Amino acid sequence: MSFAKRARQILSQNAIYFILLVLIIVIAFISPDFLSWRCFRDILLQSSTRAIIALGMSLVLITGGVDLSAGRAVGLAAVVSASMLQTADYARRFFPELPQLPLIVPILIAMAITLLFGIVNGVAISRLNLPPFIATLGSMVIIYGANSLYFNMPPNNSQPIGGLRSDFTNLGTGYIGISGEYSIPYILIIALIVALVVWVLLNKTALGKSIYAVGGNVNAARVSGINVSKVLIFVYAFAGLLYGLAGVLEAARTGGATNNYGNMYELDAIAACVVGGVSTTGGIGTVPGVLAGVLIFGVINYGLTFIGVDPYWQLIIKGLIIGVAVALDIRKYLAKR
Amino acid sequence: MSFAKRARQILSQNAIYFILLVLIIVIAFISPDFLSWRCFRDILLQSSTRAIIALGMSLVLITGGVDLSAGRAVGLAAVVSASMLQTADYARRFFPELPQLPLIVPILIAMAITLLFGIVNGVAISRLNLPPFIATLGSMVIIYGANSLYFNMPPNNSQPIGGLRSDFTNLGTGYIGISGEYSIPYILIIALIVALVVWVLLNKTALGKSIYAVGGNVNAARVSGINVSKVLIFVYAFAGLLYGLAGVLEAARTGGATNNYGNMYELDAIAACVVGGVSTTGGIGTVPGVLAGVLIFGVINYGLTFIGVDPYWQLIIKGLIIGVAVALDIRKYLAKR
Amino acid sequence: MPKTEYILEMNGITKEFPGVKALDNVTLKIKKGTVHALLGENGAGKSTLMKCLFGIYKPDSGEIILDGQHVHINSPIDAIKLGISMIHQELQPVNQRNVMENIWLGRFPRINFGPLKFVNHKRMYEATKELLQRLEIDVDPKSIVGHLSVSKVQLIEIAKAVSYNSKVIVMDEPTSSLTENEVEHLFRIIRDLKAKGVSIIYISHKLEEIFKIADEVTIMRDGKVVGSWPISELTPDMMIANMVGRQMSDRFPQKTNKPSEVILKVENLTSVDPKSFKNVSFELRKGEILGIGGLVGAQRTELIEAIFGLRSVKEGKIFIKGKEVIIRNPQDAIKNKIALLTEDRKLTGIIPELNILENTTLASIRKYLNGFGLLNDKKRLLDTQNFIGILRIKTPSYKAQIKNLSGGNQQKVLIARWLLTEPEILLLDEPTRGIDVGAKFEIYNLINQLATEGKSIIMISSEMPELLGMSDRILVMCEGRVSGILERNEATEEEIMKLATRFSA
Amino acid sequence: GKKNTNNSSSGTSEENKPYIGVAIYKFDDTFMTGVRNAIAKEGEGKAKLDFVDCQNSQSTQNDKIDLFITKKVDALAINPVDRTAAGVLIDKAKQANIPVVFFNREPLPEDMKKWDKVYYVGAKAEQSGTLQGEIMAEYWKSHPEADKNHDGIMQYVMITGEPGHQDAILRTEYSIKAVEAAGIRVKCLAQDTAMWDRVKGQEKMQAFLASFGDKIEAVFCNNDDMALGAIEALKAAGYFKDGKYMPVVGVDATTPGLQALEEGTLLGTVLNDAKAQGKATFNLAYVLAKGEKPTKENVGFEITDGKYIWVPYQKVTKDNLEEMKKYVNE
Ligand SMILES: Nc1ncnc2c1ncn2[C@@H]1O[C@H](COP(=O)(O)OP(=O)(O)OP(=O)(O)O)[C@@H](O)[C@H]1O
Ligand SMILES: Nc1ncnc2c1ncn2[C@@H]1O[C@H](COP(=O)(O)OP(=O)(O)OP(=O)(O)O)[C@@H](O)[C@H]1O
Ligand SMILES: OC[C@H]1O[C@@H](O)[C@H](O)[C@@H](O)[C@H]1O
Ligand SMILES: [Mg+2]
Ligand SMILES: [Mg+2]
Repeated sequence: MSFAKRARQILSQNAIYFILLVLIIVIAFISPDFLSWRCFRDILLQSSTRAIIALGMSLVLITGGVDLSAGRAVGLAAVVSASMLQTADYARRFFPELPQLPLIVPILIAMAITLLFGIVNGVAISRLNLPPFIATLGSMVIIYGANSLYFNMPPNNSQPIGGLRSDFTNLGTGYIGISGEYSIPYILIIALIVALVVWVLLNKTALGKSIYAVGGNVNAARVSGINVSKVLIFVYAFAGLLYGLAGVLEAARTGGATNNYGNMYELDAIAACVVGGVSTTGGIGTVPGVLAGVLIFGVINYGLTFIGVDPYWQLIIKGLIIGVAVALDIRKYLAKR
Repeated sequence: MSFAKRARQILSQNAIYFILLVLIIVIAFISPDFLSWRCFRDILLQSSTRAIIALGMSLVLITGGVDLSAGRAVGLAAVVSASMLQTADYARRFFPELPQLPLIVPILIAMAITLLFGIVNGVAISRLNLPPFIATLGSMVIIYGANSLYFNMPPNNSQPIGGLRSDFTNLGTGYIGISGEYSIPYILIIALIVALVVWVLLNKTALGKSIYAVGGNVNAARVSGINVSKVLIFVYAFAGLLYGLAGVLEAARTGGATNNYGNMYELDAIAACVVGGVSTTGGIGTVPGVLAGVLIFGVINYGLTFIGVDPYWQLIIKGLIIGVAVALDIRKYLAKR
Repeated sequence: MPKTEYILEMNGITKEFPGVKALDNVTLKIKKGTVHALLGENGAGKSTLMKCLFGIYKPDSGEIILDGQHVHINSPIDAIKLGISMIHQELQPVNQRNVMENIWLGRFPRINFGPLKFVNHKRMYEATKELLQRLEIDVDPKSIVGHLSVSKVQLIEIAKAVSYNSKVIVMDEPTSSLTENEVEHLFRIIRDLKAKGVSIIYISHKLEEIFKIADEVTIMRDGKVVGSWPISELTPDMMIANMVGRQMSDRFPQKTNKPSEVILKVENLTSVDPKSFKNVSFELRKGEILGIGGLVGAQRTELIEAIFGLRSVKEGKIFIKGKEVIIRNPQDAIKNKIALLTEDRKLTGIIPELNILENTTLASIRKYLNGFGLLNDKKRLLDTQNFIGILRIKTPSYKAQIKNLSGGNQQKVLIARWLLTEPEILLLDEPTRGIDVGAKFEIYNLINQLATEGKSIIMISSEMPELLGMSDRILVMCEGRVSGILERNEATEEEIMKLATRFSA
Repeated sequence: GKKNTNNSSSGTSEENKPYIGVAIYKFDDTFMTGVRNAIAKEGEGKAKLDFVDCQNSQSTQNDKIDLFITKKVDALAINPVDRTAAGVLIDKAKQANIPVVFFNREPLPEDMKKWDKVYYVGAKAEQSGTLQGEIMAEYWKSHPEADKNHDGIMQYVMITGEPGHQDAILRTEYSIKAVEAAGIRVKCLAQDTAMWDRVKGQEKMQAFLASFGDKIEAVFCNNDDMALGAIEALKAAGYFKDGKYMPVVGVDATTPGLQALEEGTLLGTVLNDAKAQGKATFNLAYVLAKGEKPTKENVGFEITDGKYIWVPYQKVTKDNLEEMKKYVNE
């Protein structure tokens, strides 16, 4: 193959990464200050919880499903964890009498709850044969309702939950390593670990391959002896767990929580996945692609504000970039005819 | 076939209509006042614009696509039409110098604009091969941005548009026929006409059959001589037109408009369609089903408030009803093993 | 329990679908180490019976005895565990994934770290390589299945079924996408398996194959078993008579068509894809049946899809009735009264969720529009019913979703679809794939009759007898080029094979 | 950081102007749009202002604040999404030594105490509830026919804003308290949220009307948008003509709200003074950005406890309508 041809092929196979690069270059061209570790760290930090959610969503999408309950699950985990991690002297505690719990306990409780909702999604889809759209639409509404009821319990009565313990908020805002500019946020490290785990799952384990197979051709998976229900339940449950983790980190990062947390995150997550090359019809998707998708949104959101674009024009530019990025990326799938 | 068997079959083939009936009966049982023309008219009225949007969405879903821009298109049409239909003496007119236009002109302008965006969606999907999710996500964001820029133009500066002409608001709130209780809202009549048009389109025209074919198996449709691009562009454009109509009616009905109108309506519309038996993977869906889906949501939303259920519990009950309704309905498609 | 001579017994299996009794008290007994052919018309219930065996369907009643033991098979997992594997009539690949993942799906070689089960990629690759080598299948274990040709996919399904080391292998029309060479190849594999004591249930509509490979035969009709025989006791005519329930003297109808003037002329047609067809020229006469032979990969499909406007050409001209025509898409083709029955009915043929009426009238929908641009459903229904009758499509009603028909009957619906467009030139790509002998004869009759009426037909076929029995001339392709055109009287199997490999290394 | 080094694209005169980052909880909120416009107007020519839309998400707001800090703004003006989350924002600002003015949603007192360069501009939500209640109570007393069933009890329905929103909770509570304080007995027939939204307000009111009909004697709404929705529903049910009337009160005094008041459909509303809030917010941030100490003189508003600027609510009824219209629409 000639060099030019090879270069073109590499370019088209990796369009999404080049788009990311081009975006960064364009923004840096307009505002050179953009090229600083500081800015990149901001973007990575902002993309961390989103990446965790998107990774969960990507598993669901690869099975050919969709999970509309993601955002509300994030909100539930944020409220539940925050409600049990307030300082002892805070004036309006959610549980006035609650003793100081080890940090991990409320976090695990929050994640266990979203895991449970994930299992319910998986069972509804695999056993009751509900379309994923409907099953998760139902649970989206139910989770929000449940979260609101919890949030509305006296004495809290729907007050935003504040006064979070510093060991908790530190998880969301703390850094590791060299102090000052050149430090790495914990939350970024957590996101990277999650990405690694999902990557190993998808590429190195039997379960991961089954996930692709279920999404690629469910009948093939079934007649090959794969327990499709088990795979689906696992995926929705695992995704639920990740949403829970993301919710906990959102509360820690912002130092508060309300029942409105996580609203619409599912749409962002799906969009990041699809931009990152995950197919909504199942069977296709990679972890690096998802991360690139998340980062593209991160760079757009941050970069456009950074160079001072009017928020409404930001929307229009963002819409166009999404379209163009995917139009370029999609070309690798178009069969030559 | 035995009578019992036949009855069971009819029941399972028409589950969604029975669910609607059961819902009404349950609510009426709790609160007998519910069984009045008054209440039904309210529900029909509230469901009218939603039905128009859902009908547009159903066409898109039948082709195997999805249209996330629906809600924002509704908002755009509401703002555009309202901005040109204020009374001459209103203190803060959007266009202070605008002469009194014939009612139909601004309405057509608003619908033409959403039609145009629909065409853009269709072209992006059929010619640039963008996945519908991405193409319409992009246009959703762009439409909202454009609407906000318009809405923010001086002298309006993002103030809600009020002071609408009474001939316009009358379109949204007026009634036909016997005055008082036993009258039929215009808006309901418009929705019924739209339903009829869509029904004829889907069942009695070659284009309608092509829409099902494209959604059912796009390759087979292409080989059978169907111009797939043309069909897709038509569908997204027609859907855009319907969103525009719905937006105009929303403004007329509520007597005002802001750029936030229509927010998230796409989700409601998709949900109503899917509950009404439209498949998100394409090729399946009927007009009566869509109307039943819209009405189920209408009855839930209205009925639960009517009998005074706590708003948060409303959410939980709504989620459960969606799940149960579809779980029952879906059984007709389940291949017997 | 005493061991019997049968490895597998299915007794009194009954299975009903809404409106159809697909299996009615069916009994099937398979001996160890034999090839047992299961024959019957389209819709006779063969696949359904096998799906009951494999746990895909749950029979309404009946019992299964495997190796002398009563077994309950509730899912494919159970079947696989019990030592049954199956090549499905509808191919079941995961197109997005590679060959080795497809083969070892559900039982990947693994390395376990406690509860963590990692896939052993190296072992999987080697095992695949070894398997494919042993079966002499030339495919890279790492190639993506969706990029392979139908026949390669078919071979991989065969390899997969073999790799389970099962006691019983069900093969539901394994050769429907294979050429003669590959069929021979499959038979070598089957003989090998037999020698190892494996039993094979073999379903096919190609009777030649049955006589070559089967030891015993069970024939089904309308969901019931007609009988079982050792192959030695059967003649082709008996077989056919038992399948279709009436006597059939000939396999091919008497030719009655008279080719006349040239209607289609293809000149120097070359694909944009350098690997595809090039410099193809030929003529087709009015009332002629032109067969196209060649090996899989000879680009026959690409060629006729290009004529139909589905693929782009770099150069070349197409003339119809002496006038040059430009065909950019199927609409243009249909306007020029060309019809194309595609090779892959699932991918490019049926609209699975739609009913027979809609599927039948899809390509000709415009002719049912009345003065208001609305559809005349009465006329549509009439035409559809008419074809259900003519082609003997087995269905409870025109309202049945096409996906619930047996494969052969789906094919008939697609033929009806194209006949309703009233074409002058019919391009038929493997038109009798998966069609039973009775129906085949009907389709041959139909093709013959159409040609007699003055329609012109191009028929791609990988079945030699069909090419020889039906064609007026046979065009043979090799590696994208025309390697020769044979007149009916000079055509033989040997001659065709020679041309089909003419440019091969 | 006094000098803004980031704004390389703009002219030299811009460069010396203080740079203020303004984060709004959500752009498409009617009332906050008024505040935003007022800030922009006030700041014109004086400072470089960057507005960001936090889309009703606290985490987006945190992201935007990080960005502002990276861009080294001279002062932050923040309309928090979640008021309890102000603590983390204050920590961030303190670390970067950038003064902060919060507005419209009040951070918790303990968070306000974290640093001396933290300020708040806002109104006391209780007050808006109280004023709303007083308008209703006055009407009730001067119109005996308002007690439709003559039982001496005000049967009312309440349409609330977003659950958990401070304004929603306090308005709901204090409006009724004010009615009771006027010696009127009340009975709540129904209460439901319409999320500050006009369309939802209309639909909730429709359902209330269907289930209670003429039993309803008064309608309280947490803001004008919802009140306007409720009025549309009432109109459709035959109110506001042929002598059929229903007292409806709202909060905000938006332009369409005042229009309704003029038409006689809205009984009264409470001016939530977007202009003054915007002006105070900008002035405070501007003074802080220049590194000066805010005083009543250089800000133009009374500063309470060294940290708070309270912008009062005002009753709006037919009596002062003209005056208010001029103020709001100028
Ligand atoms: N899932 C189903 N739902 C309804 N009817 C079905 C279903 N599957 C099969 N049938 C019907 O059962 C009958 C037997 O079908 P089957 O597929 O077993 O035939 P076959 O003998 O394999 O035919 P072919 O040779 O065409 O493959 C047919 O009439 C078919 O329409
Ligand atoms: N590189 C490829 N990628 C995807 N599909 C391919 C490729 N090459 C061939 N195919 C498909 O495989 C099928 C058979 O290939 P081809 O056209 O080369 O053989 P053929 O001689 O037409 O075979 P047949 O006798 O089965 O019609 C065709 O449907 C073709 O579209
Ligand atoms: O936070 C948003 C809300 O703020 C209130 O002060 C206002 O009255 C409401 O209309 C709404 O804008
Ligand atoms: Mg079969
Ligand atoms: Mg009273």
